[in-house]
Amino acid sequence: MDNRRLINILESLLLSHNKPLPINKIKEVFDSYYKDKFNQQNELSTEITNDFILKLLSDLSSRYQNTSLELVSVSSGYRLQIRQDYSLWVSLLLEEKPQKYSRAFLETLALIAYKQPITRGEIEEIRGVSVNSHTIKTLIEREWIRIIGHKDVPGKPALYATTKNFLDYFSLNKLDELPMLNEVNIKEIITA
Amino acid sequence: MDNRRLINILESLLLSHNKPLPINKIKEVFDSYYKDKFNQQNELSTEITNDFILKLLSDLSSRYQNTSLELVSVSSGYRLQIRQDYSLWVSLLLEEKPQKYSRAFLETLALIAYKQPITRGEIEEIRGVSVNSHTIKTLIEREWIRIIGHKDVPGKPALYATTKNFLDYFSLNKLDELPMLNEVNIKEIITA
Amino acid sequence: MNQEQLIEPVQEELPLAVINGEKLIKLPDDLYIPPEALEVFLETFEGPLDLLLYLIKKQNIDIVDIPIAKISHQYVQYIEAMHQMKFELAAEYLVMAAMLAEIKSRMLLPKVQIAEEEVEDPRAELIRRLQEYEQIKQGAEELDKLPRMERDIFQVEPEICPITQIHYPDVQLSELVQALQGLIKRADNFTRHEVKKETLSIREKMSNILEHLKNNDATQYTEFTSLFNLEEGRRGIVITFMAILELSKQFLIEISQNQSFSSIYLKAL
Repeated sequence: MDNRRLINILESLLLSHNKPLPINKIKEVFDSYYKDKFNQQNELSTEITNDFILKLLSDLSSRYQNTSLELVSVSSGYRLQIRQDYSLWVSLLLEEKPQKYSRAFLETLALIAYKQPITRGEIEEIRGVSVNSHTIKTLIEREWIRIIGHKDVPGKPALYATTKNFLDYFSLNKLDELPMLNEVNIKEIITA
Repeated sequence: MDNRRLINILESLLLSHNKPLPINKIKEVFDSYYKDKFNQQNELSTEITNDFILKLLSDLSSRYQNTSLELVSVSSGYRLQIRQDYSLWVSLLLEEKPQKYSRAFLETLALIAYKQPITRGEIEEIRGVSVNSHTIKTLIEREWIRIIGHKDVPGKPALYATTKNFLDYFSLNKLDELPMLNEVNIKEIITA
Repeated sequence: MNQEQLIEPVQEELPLAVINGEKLIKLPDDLYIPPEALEVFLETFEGPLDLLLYLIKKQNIDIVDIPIAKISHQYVQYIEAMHQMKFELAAEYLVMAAMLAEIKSRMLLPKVQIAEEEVEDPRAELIRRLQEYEQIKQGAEELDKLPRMERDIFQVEPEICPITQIHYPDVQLSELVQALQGLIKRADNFTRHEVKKETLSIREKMSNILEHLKNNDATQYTEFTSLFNLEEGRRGIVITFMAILELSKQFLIEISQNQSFSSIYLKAL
C-alpha cells in the first residue's frame, strides 16, 4: 500500500471520529486489519509502527495548509478541526437565530439616538428606572454608541452618542434621517 | 475576499453541518454576512450569487481528488463524505456495528419507495401479511417516510411517501435514481 | 409421528435452520420439518406468498401450469405442522390456504361454456400476486445494496473550535421608534419639541462638534470658524451655531475670545 493511501486512511479515521484519536487507537485499527480477514487484497504487507503513524500524521497535516481544516494534537490524541478563523462562518450557519433585545435595551438606545449626547443619569431620569450596566456595555460592544465626552457637572458623567456603525446598521446617512415621531401622534400619546 | 478564502468558508460550512447543505442555506450565510455587522472588515464586497456558489463548490470538489473525502450532491443538498473506498477502515473504528434491517422492514420500505403514495392496506395486499405497526413507526421516526395525505376511500387511510431524508440516506438525488424494478416473470425465476 | 421421528432428525437437520434460502431445507415429500427447526424456518418467510414462492421454486414447478392440487396439499400440510406446534397461526397463511383450495375447487368443476365469454384461469390472479411480490422482494434486496449512510457512507464530523463570536440580535428601526413612543407614553418630561427634526440635526451636530473637539488635543483650543462647513449651506451653518450654543449651555464646551472681534476658540470640558 502506498503512503498516499495510508495517509487517506488516517484522514478518513480522523474525520469520521468525533473525538480526538490517540495513536494507539490508530495502531489498533491498522493492526486489526493487518492481522485479519479484511486484508484479503494484501493491502498491508507490514505492520505499521507508531513512528510511522507519526510520520503519516505529519504528512497529512501538511495537506491542510491553506484549507479551513487543521490537524491538532490535544491531550487525548489527534483531531481535525475547523480553523478558528472560520468559526464565525460556522456560527452563522449553526447558531439559532439570536434572541431579541429587551424593551429596556431598545428604549435606552432610542434615547441615546434621539437625545444625544446624553448621560446615563439623564436616561434614567426619563425612563424612571436605573439603566442596566450590561445594556450600556452591550451597546458599546456592538459599537452602536460610544462615549464622546464627559459632562461638566459633579461626577463628570460620560456622554453617550451613537456611532457611524449605528447609522450603517439602520441604513441611515445622517441622524436626522431617523424617523420622526409626528407631532399629532405625540400629542395623542402624551394626552392619552 | 479572494476565492481561496471563499472556498475555505464553504468547506468549513460543509464540514460543520451534519446534514446535506442546500445552496440556498449557503447563500443565506453569505447574505447575512454581507448585509450585516460582521462584515466590518469588508471581507465581502459583493453579494454572492447561486451560480458563484456552484462554481466555488466545483473548485472545492477538485480539492478532494486523491484524498479520502468526496463532495457529493444528494437530494437536499451537498455533503462531504468519506469515499466508500475507505468505509471499511472507518467501520473498524466504529463501536457499534451498523444496523441490519429485516426483510419485512426493507420490503415495506421498498413498497413505499416504489409505489408511493401507498396505503398500509395496499402494502399488506402486496406482501400478503399485515404490516407491523412498529415498522411504520420506525420508518416515520427515522424520517424516511411521512404521511402525505389520506386516500378517499372508506376509513380514509393514510398515504405514505418517502422523504428527502430517505434519498439523502441512500445517496440519491431523485426518486428515479432508485434501482430499476425488474419485470418479474415467475417462470424465469423458477428455471433460473 | 412418534417421539423417535421427532427427535432423531433434529440433530442432523438443525444446521439447516440457520441458513437462509436454498440450503435451508431439503423438503421431504411429506414436508416434514423437525419442530425445533420449524420456528426458525418459518421466521425466514415473510408471509404466505413468500412461502408459496419458496415451495414453487423448490418443486421447480411451471408457474403457468401450477398443479394447484399438489401445491395446496403441501401448503395445508405445512399449516397443519404449524398448528401442531401451537404456533399462533398467522391468519394470512390460512387465507392463502383458502385461496389455494378455492382455485383447486374451481379447476375441478366442469368447464361451463358461458356464451363466448372466456372464463379466466383461476390461477391467473395467484400468478399476478406472486409476480408482484417477487418484484418487490427483489426491490428490497436492491435497496439493501444501495450505499447507505452509517454503513457504507460516513459523513465527516470534525471538531469545531469553540465559537468566540457573539451573534447579535437584529433590530428594526421601527422597533426603536416603538420603544421611544412607549417611553413618551410613560415619561411626562419628554416634551414634543425635543423630537423635532431640527433638534435631531442639532443633536447630531453637537455630538460631532464635541467629538471633533475631543479628538484635537483636549488641552488645545479649536478655532470657532473651523467648525463650520460651508457646503452644508445656510441651514447647516445655523444648526452648527445652535449646536455650539447648546453645548455651551450644557457646560460641555468652553468658549473663549481674547478681545472683541478676535478669533473665538472652543474647547471640550
